[in-house]
Amino acid sequence: MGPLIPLNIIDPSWNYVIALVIGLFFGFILESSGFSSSRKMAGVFYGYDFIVLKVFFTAAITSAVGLFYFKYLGWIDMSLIYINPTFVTSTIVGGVIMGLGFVMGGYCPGTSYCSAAIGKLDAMIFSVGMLVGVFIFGEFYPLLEEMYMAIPLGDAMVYDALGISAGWFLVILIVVAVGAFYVASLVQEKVKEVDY
Amino acid sequence: MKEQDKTKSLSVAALIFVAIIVVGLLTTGKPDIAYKITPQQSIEALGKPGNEISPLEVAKTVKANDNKFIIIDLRSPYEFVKGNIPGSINIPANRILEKESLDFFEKNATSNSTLVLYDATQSLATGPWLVLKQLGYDNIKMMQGGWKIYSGIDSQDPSQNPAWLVEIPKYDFAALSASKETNANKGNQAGQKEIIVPQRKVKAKKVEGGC
Amino acid sequence: MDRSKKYWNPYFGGMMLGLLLLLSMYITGRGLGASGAVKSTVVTAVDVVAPKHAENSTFYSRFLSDGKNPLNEWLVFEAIGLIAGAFLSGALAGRLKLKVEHSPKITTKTRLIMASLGGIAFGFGSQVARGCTSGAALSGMATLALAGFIAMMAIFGTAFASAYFFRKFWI
Amino acid sequence: MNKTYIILASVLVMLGVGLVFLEANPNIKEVSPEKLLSELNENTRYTSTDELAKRIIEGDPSVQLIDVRHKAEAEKFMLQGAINIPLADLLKEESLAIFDQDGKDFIFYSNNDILANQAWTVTRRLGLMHLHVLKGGLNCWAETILLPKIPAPTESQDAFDLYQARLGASQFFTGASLEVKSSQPLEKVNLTRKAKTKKVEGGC
Repeated sequence: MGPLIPLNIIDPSWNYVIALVIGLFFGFILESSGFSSSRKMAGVFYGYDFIVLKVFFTAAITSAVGLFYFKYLGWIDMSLIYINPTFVTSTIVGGVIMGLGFVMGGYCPGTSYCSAAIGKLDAMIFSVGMLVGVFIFGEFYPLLEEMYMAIPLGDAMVYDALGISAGWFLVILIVVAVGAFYVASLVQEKVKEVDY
Repeated sequence: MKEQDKTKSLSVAALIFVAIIVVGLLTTGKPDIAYKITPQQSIEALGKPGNEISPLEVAKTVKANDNKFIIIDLRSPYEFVKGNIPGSINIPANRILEKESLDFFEKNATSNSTLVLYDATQSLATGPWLVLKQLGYDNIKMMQGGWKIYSGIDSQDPSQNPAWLVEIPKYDFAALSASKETNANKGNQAGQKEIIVPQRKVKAKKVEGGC
Repeated sequence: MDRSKKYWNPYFGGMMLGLLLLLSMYITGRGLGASGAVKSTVVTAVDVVAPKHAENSTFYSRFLSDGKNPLNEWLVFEAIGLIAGAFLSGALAGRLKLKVEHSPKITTKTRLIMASLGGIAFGFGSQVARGCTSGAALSGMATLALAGFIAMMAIFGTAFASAYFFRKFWI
Repeated sequence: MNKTYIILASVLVMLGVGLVFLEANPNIKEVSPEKLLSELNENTRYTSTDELAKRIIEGDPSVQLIDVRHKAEAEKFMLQGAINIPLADLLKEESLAIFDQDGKDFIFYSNNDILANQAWTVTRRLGLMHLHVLKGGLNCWAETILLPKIPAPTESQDAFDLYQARLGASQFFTGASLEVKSSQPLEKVNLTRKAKTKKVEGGC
């Protein structure tokens, strides 16, 4: 029965050890997949390398499918899983800013740690930049609070919002992802290879 | 890309993933005992008359010895031997879903007979009765009052409400509680309640996650 | 192809990442995240440098209220593990090297400026959106949360839309 | 295209389609009949009237009383803080929303506890948690809390302690004065108290 720690099956004092181990694998997988190279990642926007799309979608689908099978099998209590609350405005605004940051910097927070760990100086600068960004947010939080709290939908689920069942939504997601992978492979053949 | 040609480890990982799910599906199969009616149907069935039978009627048929009912005693065997309704069968409440018991219910489900459940009190019988009802056994009734009332049925005062109608209020609760209104100490009126019904769950136990 | 190009098959990497995410949710009830550690670091730094200010700020005080050290947090340990794991993988594949990776069309200095601007934008955006690509988008999508899909579309939609203007930095 | 990818993609789609079919089977969330029965036979799902009185007096915020009697009866009298959900309306959406509160103990009550037990059985089957039944219902509430009986002088110290507690509760819920009944048990109260090993469960 899971999740193990919220249900006290594993003692919460193990929490940080587990965090460390999961982080270890997280870093290993990201780095091994090539998420430690900003130019490799930025390739998704210019069509010369679709690694971000492939890894990201495969991961989301694998865990979503696994999670819903676990739920069906009664192995996991979904009500104890943390679900990021939906605040429409702030998520869109934040997403747009992050999108710009992604194109400019070529990293996202997790991958910047990865790249910094193997010695990429730009990734280290990026990480420092993130600290500054968070600090700016902290300082201007009172001004942003209204936008930050706008349109709260709570733990909204995407399939509820679309009015279909989770199963059908997953099927659609899988088909879209497979289609995207296929299109990506076609595009990649056409685009001039970039050496990095 | 060259790395895309390396599919062996991917296939192995996918195979393991699928295998876990398949094994899970095979091991957590459907339960042996399944509900035959939905919760909504159970609620509707509870609203209909004919779920209960008065101990007087049971006593009558027992006296007449006409075997109209198959009477089942849900108490423990120890209590059962100390005294029971003549002709009753002992199936302790915690054993009604064992195979022999279910076979017994199954056998009698198709017959025209009526099964009557009783326990020490009706409260104790109502849960097991409702479980069986939800398993689709429709010819089962619970006896009002239970053994405690049945065993003293002869001393029933006909001018009073029958003692087995336990769900009838015995007191005027409002009047009993109302005397406080003359006092300064307030706080127990029906109208005073405050009800806040949240629409979404507030998950208290959940971990704080995300970024 | 030299040794440094020996990356995993991206689908295999994605699958492993998905399984890790699943494992993380199965054990701890939460997904993966990265920007939370940044937030904790900033909150700690502000608290050390200007404790009065941190106490008065509605933002920092939220994370300081219970007297716990904000660094002592799940996501911080995860980030430490992440760095160690990436180092390990880089070491095994022979990719450990101090360098600045950039397009031949731009100078190292330009690249570093862009990286710092990107970092600032990402740090700010991740706080606004309550999570970054891993915490909000990836973990959110895995649980099929609406927030995850909105975040994913906003991040990648903007990135694709604006990619044209930044092309000289990459290709 | 590599053949492996085609196979893997179709496996993935099949897994998704499998979920569609599995989701159509709603029984999985329900508590199995065996589990339901074994929980039915556990006494812990009952709350005694004394315990309830204590929790109400202490202002315990986790108590959520649910009156499952008919509307007409509930309009005349409900326990403090109770919500009326007649048994027939128990599975309506707005009723089920009430159970969506974490950290609450949901206590069903009726005049006796038969209706309450039925409400418990149906909602527990649905997989709802923290459900309880007020043992003896309102009739027991009246006998033990509103009109507590003086124990016989031969009864144990615990019985008198319980009576004292009930008198206090009675005063809280009815506003009745204490003085009339207290002369006899008072002497007992002054005795040195033993550590309670067994709790007296009085009344119904």
